[in-house]
Amino acid sequence: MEEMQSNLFSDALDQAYRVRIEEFEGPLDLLLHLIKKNEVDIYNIPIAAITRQYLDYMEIMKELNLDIAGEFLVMAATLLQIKSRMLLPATPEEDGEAEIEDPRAELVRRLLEYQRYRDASQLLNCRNLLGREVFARKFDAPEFDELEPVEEPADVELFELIEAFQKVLARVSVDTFHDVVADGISIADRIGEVLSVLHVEKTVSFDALFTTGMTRDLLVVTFLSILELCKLKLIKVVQTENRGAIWLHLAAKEEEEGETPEAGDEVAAEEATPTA
Amino acid sequence: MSAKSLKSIVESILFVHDQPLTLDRLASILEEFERADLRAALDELIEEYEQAERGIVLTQVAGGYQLRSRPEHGDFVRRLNKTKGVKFSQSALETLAIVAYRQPITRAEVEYLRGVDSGGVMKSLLEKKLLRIMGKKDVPGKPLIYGTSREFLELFGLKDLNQLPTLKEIQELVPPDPFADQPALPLESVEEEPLPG
Amino acid sequence: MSAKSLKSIVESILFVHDQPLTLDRLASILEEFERADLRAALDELIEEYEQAERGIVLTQVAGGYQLRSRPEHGDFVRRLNKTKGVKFSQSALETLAIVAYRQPITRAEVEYLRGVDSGGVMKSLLEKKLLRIMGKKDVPGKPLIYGTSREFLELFGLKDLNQLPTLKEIQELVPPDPFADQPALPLESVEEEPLPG
Repeated sequence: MEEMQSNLFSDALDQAYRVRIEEFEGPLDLLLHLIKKNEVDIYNIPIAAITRQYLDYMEIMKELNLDIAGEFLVMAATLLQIKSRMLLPATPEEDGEAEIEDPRAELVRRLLEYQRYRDASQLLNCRNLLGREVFARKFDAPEFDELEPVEEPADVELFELIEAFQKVLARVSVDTFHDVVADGISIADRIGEVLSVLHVEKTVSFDALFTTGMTRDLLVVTFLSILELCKLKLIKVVQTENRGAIWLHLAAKEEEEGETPEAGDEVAAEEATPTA
Repeated sequence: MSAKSLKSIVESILFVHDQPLTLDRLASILEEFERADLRAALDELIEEYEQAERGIVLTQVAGGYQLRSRPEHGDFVRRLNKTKGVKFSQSALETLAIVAYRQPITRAEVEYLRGVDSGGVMKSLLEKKLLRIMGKKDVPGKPLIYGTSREFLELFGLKDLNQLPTLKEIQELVPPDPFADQPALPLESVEEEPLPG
Repeated sequence: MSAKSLKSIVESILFVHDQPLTLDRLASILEEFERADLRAALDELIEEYEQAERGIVLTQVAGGYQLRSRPEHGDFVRRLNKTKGVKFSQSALETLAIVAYRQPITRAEVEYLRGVDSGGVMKSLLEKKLLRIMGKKDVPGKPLIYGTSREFLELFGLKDLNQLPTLKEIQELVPPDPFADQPALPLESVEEEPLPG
């Protein structure tokens, strides 16, 4: 029974040892660990003992083929320097300074300060994190975008349209952007197509006009057509909510007069041609 | 309009607005109401949500008010999208803590305080928008100076930076510092280097 | 687990789940609870929300349960969309950054760099006084040239333009642009036009 216990104990130690070595964030972390392990006063660090243990750890790291960051080496040098200064007799300096600072003082200050931030970081981690313990509502669920606009949608600004198009480009696979020459569709043609879709569907989502498999040129032509239709005030581009889905529908004026949708198409196509 | 209705209206707006809502913004939306009444409504709502042990709490975060799910139910809510939630490495937390307390701060200062290279972790915290560049320090070499972002406050559920325990409070957890009278750490002399590419 | 806690958990889940939540889905998320208890909790919540004249109501919709803002407050809630706070869109920030680093710059040059039409966003930035017209470029067509304004420096808390991180520093900091490998949009051929409006 006793033997088993001691085995368990050494296994646990072994494991703790290994994990800890990899866990050290840096030399300050390692030093704090050594101070705690030895139960020594941080203000009166037995520098020789701590330095020896520090160097032992570096030896272990080397044996385990762990990369020893340069900072560990710098700290080792610092420790050795402090150790040698501690051995010097306490004689006044040449510049006549009455009090000589303890050679360990700066290191202790750094350790204390580091410890404070490490404690602060643990307190941060104990807070209720958004997305871990607490959740807020979010509105960008895809199903929500499918809903048709209801009551008083806001007009969409140009940059929002552009952003939407950037998302389209991101959504449509890059593989479909092969260097095939465009199927020759002009902006004027595409304007006509978009308008005929709108005459049937009344309301079309912006995304629906960009389908996977379209060539890059067609995507661009479609986008330019939408911009052109906006400029000609033939369509209205609206958004159901801030940052929500973008919808296109025929402009009110066009709808009232537009008993003959074909005429509207022609006007759009003609006016758009020079830009295309 | 009764106080009760106003509270109900404020609750509707908080519910629909998914970002923290500042009192200024609320006052501009509900311009026909007195600012004092709005504040009173918010205070009452905070208390009501707290008392009734509801599944929703009204918290003050990043300078505004936001409805959030009750922290104790995190385990259940996480099942909705099967995420484990954010997890920070020790180095990320340490760096965030140092920047939060010492901002504006340069990268070299962070590295001096941590004792290790921190370029990688700072870059990744910038990408996650938890840190932000505040400008350049007016010293030779013009190093960039960093601070925490609004997203940092939102993530950690902080009303503002003053809500963090002070370093003094944290210090009280550890024994007193006999060197406290000594000059501050020589951060100014630390050499600056650009972040690794 | 008391009935009160279960109700609170259900409320948390309803709050975070923005779609109507069916009893089936709820039962699959909270599998350790009895279906009858879940239904009871939902019924109680519906009643509580209704009685207290809250800003939020729990409604049965599309075969599920969903928290929604109180319909009577629609007029107030809709104002949320109209009074947007000071928040920059990605395109506005992009444009500002390009002008800040490349000034003096023409609109066509901005559009070439961004790859998209930028007339609207530049006009709106001019209106907000963040950009200013510096003169005309001495090339055919005499396009207007733009720069950033004093207000730009004020808004972003910059002492002067030198305080901006250099392009090289930025490159080292920000994540790679997913569009970087794609060719610019073929808008260069678009004729230089005066800004709309």
